[in-house]
Amino acid sequence: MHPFLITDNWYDLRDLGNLSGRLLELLDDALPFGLVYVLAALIGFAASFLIFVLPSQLIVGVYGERKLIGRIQSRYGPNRVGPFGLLQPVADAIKLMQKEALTPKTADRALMYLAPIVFVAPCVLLFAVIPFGPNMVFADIPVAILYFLAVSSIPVLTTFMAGWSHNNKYSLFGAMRVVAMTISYELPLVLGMLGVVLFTGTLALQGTVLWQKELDIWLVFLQPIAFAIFFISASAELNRTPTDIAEAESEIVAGYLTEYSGMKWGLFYGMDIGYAIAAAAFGVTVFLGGWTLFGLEKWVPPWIIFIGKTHLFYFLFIWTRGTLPRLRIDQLMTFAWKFMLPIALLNLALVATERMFWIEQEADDSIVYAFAIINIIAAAAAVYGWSRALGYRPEETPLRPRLVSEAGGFVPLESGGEGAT
Amino acid sequence: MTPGLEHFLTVGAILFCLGLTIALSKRNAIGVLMGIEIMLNAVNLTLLSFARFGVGHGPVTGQAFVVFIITVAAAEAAVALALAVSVYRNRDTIDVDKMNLLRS
Amino acid sequence: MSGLIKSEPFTLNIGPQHPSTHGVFRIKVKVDGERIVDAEMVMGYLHRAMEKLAEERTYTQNIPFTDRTDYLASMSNNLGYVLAVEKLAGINVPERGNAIRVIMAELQRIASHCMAVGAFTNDTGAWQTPVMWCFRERERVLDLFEMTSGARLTCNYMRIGGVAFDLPKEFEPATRRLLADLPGFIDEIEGLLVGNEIFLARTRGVGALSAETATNFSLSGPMLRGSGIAWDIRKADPYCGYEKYDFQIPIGYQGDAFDRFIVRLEEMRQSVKIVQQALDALPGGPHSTQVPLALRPPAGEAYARVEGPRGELGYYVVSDEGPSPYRFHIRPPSFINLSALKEMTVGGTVADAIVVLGSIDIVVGEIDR
Amino acid sequence: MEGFGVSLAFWILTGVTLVAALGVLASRNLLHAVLFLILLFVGMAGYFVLLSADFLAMAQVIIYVGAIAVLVLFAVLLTPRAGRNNGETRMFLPALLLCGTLLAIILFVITDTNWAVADESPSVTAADLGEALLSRWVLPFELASVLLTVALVGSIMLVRSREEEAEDAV
Amino acid sequence: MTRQWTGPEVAAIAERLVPGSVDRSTPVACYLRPEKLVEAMGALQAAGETDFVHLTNLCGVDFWDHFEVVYHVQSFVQNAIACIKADVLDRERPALPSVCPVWRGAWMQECETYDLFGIRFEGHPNLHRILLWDGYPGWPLRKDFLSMPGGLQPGLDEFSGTKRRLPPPVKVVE
Repeated sequence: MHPFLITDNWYDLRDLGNLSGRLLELLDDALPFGLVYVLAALIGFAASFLIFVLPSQLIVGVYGERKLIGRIQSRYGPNRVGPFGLLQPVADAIKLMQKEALTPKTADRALMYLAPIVFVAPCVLLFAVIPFGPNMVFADIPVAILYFLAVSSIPVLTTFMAGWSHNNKYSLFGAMRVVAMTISYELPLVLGMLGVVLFTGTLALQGTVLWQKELDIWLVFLQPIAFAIFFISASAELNRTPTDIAEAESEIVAGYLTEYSGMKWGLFYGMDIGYAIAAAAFGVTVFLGGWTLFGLEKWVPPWIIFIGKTHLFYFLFIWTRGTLPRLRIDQLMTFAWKFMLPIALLNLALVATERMFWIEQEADDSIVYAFAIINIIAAAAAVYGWSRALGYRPEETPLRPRLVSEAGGFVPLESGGEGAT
Repeated sequence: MTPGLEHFLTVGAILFCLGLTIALSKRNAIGVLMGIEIMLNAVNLTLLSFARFGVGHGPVTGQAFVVFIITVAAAEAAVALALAVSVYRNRDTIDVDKMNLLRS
Repeated sequence: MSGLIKSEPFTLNIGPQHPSTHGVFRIKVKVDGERIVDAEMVMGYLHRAMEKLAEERTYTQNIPFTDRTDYLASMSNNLGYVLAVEKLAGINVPERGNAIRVIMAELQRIASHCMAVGAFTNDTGAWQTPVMWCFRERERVLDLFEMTSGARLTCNYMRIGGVAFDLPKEFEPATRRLLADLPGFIDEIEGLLVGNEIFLARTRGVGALSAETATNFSLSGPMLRGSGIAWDIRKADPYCGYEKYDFQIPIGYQGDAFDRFIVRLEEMRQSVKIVQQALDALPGGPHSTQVPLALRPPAGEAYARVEGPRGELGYYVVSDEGPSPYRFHIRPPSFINLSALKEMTVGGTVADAIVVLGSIDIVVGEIDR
Repeated sequence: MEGFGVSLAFWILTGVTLVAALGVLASRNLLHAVLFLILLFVGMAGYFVLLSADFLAMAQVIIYVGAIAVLVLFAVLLTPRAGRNNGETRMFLPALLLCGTLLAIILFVITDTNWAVADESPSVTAADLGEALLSRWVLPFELASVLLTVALVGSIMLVRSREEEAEDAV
Repeated sequence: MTRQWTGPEVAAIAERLVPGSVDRSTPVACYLRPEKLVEAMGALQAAGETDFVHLTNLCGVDFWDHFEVVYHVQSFVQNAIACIKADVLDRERPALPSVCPVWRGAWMQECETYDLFGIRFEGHPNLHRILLWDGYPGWPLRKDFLSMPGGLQPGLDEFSGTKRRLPPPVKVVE
C-alpha cells in the first residue's frame, strides 16, 4: 500500500471523519444517557460551521457571487473593505445588524418574527446528511434522498409565512407565487430523483456516492434528464433568477421580503445562499460523484474535492442569475406541467427498462457506459421532439427588424421591406 | 419513563379526539378538513405503533396501511379543497352551516 | 393564460415608488389573481408647469427647460425647440451647425436607446447585466457630450440659429473610436438577449398593437414602427439636412414588446451610420448665426417636430411679437405613447404590464413636464 | 426502545403535537390554524422516526407538509378575507362532550388491555415496504392509484370556471 | 418633405364632406365649428384624399377672450400634415366635443388640456385632472392664472426697453 493513501486510522486527518468517529467512540464509553448524541450534534454543527458554512456562505456565497456578477456586468464588484474587498460580507453583516428592523403596524407580528427563524433551521438540517468524505457524514440515514427532499420543502412554507404576515399586497403576491410554484416543481423533482434511485437501488447518499465510485461513472451521464430537472427545479425552489418570480424585484418589488429590513432580511438573504449551497452539495453528491474524483480521492482529502465541486456547481447558479431574464409565472407552471413532467415520466420508463434489462440479463457492470450513451441521446431526442411537439419553432421567429428606405404608411408583412440583414 | 405501546396509543387517541372535535365543531369547511387530517394522522400513528410493537402480522402490514392512508388523505384533501373553492365561487361562503342547498 | 389563479379582485398600486416605473409614475391595476382586469394611470408627481414657466422667459432662456423635460434625451429636445423657434422667426442655420446638430441628435439617440434597452431588459428580469453593459457605452456618449457642451445629461447645447460652441478638436477622434466600438457592442447585446428563449417568451406577443390601433392611439417612434408602420420624421420631413444621409427605417412585425426592442437596437445601428457619414462630411464655416438676444419673432405660430428617441417630439410655439413665447406647448412622445397602456395591459399579467411599461420607454420628466 | 434520547424525543414530540392540535382547535385565524397543522404534521413525522418507520416519516413530511398543507394554504388564499374565520358552530360543546366521552372510553381500553408487545425493534427498509406493496398489497395499491387519478380529474373538474368550460367546449 | 396643408385647402374638403362644418380659415389653419367638429374630423380621417389617420398634437391656447384648441393631424401614406383649430368662446364654462371617438389616443391630450385650461371635452370617456390633483384651484395655463395687476408679466425686467404686453382685452376674473 502506498504510504500517502488515505487510511481509516483516526490520526489520518485528511479525512476528518476518522478523528470524529474515534472521539465519539471514546465519549460514548465515558458519558451516560447517550448524551454523546447531543455533544456530537453540537461539535458537528460547530465544525461544519467553521470549515464549511462560514467560508462557503460568506466568502463564496456573498463575496464570490457579488464579485462574479460584477465581472459578468463589467464592473468591479466589492473592492473597498479589506484586501480585494474580502471583508465586504462582514461589513454588510455589521450594517444589517445595526439597521432597525421595521414592523408594519398591520402585520401579523408573531409570524413575521417567526418566519426568518424557521427559515434558518432546515438549512442547517439539510447538511446533516451530506457526505463530505468516506467517513465524514453526520447522519448516514438510509432514506437520505427523501430526507433532503422533505426538509427542503419546509422553507417554502416559511417564505409563505413571511409573505403573508406583512399584510402587503406585493408580499401576498410573492407568497401565492411561491406556493403555486412549489406544488408544480416538487413533482418533476421527485420523479427525476426516482430515476436516479432506480439506477442506484439506494436512498442513502453515501450509497449513491459509492455506487458511482464503484462503477466509475457519474450519474449525470446516466441521468442527464434527471440532472436538468434537478437543476431547474432547484433554482425554482431557491428563487434563483430565471425563476425568481417570488421576489421578482421588477414586478412585485421584493415579493415576500418587501417589508423585511435589518437582520431579519439578512437571515433570509444569507440562508438563501445557504440553501443554494445545500442544493449544490446535494446535486454534486447525487449526480457528480460526491467526494470522489476518479481515484484522486485516495490522495487528496475528499472533503476538499467535495467542497470544490460544490462551489463549481454553485457557480452555475451564479451564472444563470447573471445572464438570464425571468420567466412569467404561467410560463413556469406550463413548463413544469407540460414539459418537465412528461419528460420525467419518459425518463422513468427508460430507466426502468434499462434496469430490468441489466438485472434480467445479468449483464456486466460496464453496460452502464452503453446506458449512458443511450440516455444522453434519448434525452436530447426527447427534449427536442417534445418541444417541437409543443409548438416550439425558433426558426420562424424573426430576430431582426425589417428595413425600409422610404417613410410611408403600413408595410404589410408579405412585402417584407428589404428583409432582415 | 421509556415510552411503550400504551404511550403512543394514548397520544393517538388524544389526537384523534381532538381532530374529531375540530371536525365536528368548526364553522369553516377548511377547518373541518383540517380536523379530518388530524384524525387520519392519529390513525397513522396508532397503526405504526402497532406495527412497531405488535406481534402477529409483521411490521410491513402496518406500514403498508399507512401508505394507503396517506394516499387516500392526499386524494381527499385535493377533492375537499376543490369542493371548498367551488362552493365558495358559487355560494360566496364556505361556512358549513350555510351550505344548505338541499333545504331551500 | 392558463395556469393563472383566480381570487378576489383587488387593487394593486404599481408605483409611485416601484423599481420598474422608471421614476414617480403610478399604475393602479385591479388584479384577479395575476390577471389584470383594469388599469388606471396616475401621473403628475413631477409636474413643474414648464409650459407656463416658459411663457415668462425669453426664447433663449427656454432652452434649458427643454433639457429637463426628457432628461435622457436633452439634445433632441433642444433641437426640437430651436427648430420651432427658427421656423417661427425664419432663421437659417449654417451648414456646419446643422451637421453638428445631426451628430448630437444621433449620439443622443444612441445614449437614450442604450438606457431604454437596458431598463427594458431589467424589467424582464435580466438581473442588471444588460443595464450595466448598456451603461458602459452610454457613459462614453455622455463623455462626448461633456467634451462639447460641458454637461453630461442636461446639455443645453443647441441655440437658436445653430449650436452653442464649435466642436473641440478632440471630439472627432473620440467619436470615431466610439463608432468603431458601437457595432460590436450592439451585437453583444443582441447575442445576449435576442436569441434568448426566456427573453423571447417574455416579450413576444406581449402588448401587441396592430398598425391601425397604434395609429389611432397617436403613437409614434419605435412603438409605431414596431407595429409595422414605416414612419420616421427624419425620412418623412427631413430637418437639419437629414436627406443627405443614407439610413433606413427599421420596422417590426406585430407590434409587440420584442419588436420595439429590436427596432431600438437597429436604430442604434442606423444612428451609428448617420454619425459616421456626418463626421466624414463635416463642413467648415461658422457653427451658428448671430441671433439677437431678445429675439422677437413675428406674430404667428409654428409647429416643428423632430424624431426623438421616444418618438415624434413636437414643439408648438405661438408668438405675439413679445420677447417670450405666447404659448409654448410640448408634444411629449412618451406621454402620448402611454395612452395605449390600458389597451396593452388589460388581460395580461402583472409581469406583462411591467414589460409593456418598459417597452414604452417612458421618461417621467417628459410625461409630467 | 430505550435510551434517554428516545424518551426525551417522545415527550418533546408529545408536547409539540398536542400543543399544535390544540392550536388548530383554538386559533381564530384560519392561517394560524394551518400553520399549527403543519407543526403537527412535522411532529407526527418525528413519531414515525421513533417508531423506526424512516421512509414513512419522510413521506409524511413530503406529502403532508409539502403537498397537502400547501394545498390547504392555497385554498385559504383563494377564499376571501371574510372566509378566513376559524370560529366554531354552536355544536362546539356537544362535540367536546362527545369527544371527551370517546376519549375516556379509548383510554380505558388502552390501559385495560394487556397488549402483547414484541421486544425487538423490527427493521423495515424502504425496499421491504416496496416489495410488500407490489406483491401482497398489489390490488389495494392499484386501487389507490386509481383513486388518486380519479381525485385529480375530479378536483380539476370541480374548480374549472364557466369560461374555461366554454373555451373547452369550442 | 412633408406636405403642409393650408387652411383653405382643408376647409374646402371639410366643407364638401360635411357641409356647414367650417367656420373660417386662415393660411395656417382651418377653423371648424364645434358642433360639427367630431363629424368633420371623422370624415377627414376616413376620406382618401386627406387620410388624417394620426392625431399628432392636441393643445389649447388662451387668447384672453376665447380659447383655441389646436389639432395637428397627419397622414402617413400621403406624408402630409394639417392644422385644424376650433374656437371655444365661452370662457366661464368652456366646452368642446371630444374627438376620442375618432382618435382614441386623444384622450390623454384632452385630459391634459382640460387639466391646464379647464376646457371640458364632452363625450370624453374619462375626463379627469391628469397632471394636477383633483380640487386644484384654477387652471394653470390660462393667462389670468396668477397674473399680476394690469397683465404685467414677471421675469422680463432685464429687457427694460421692451414693450410690455398689451393690457388684456377683457376683464380679468381674479
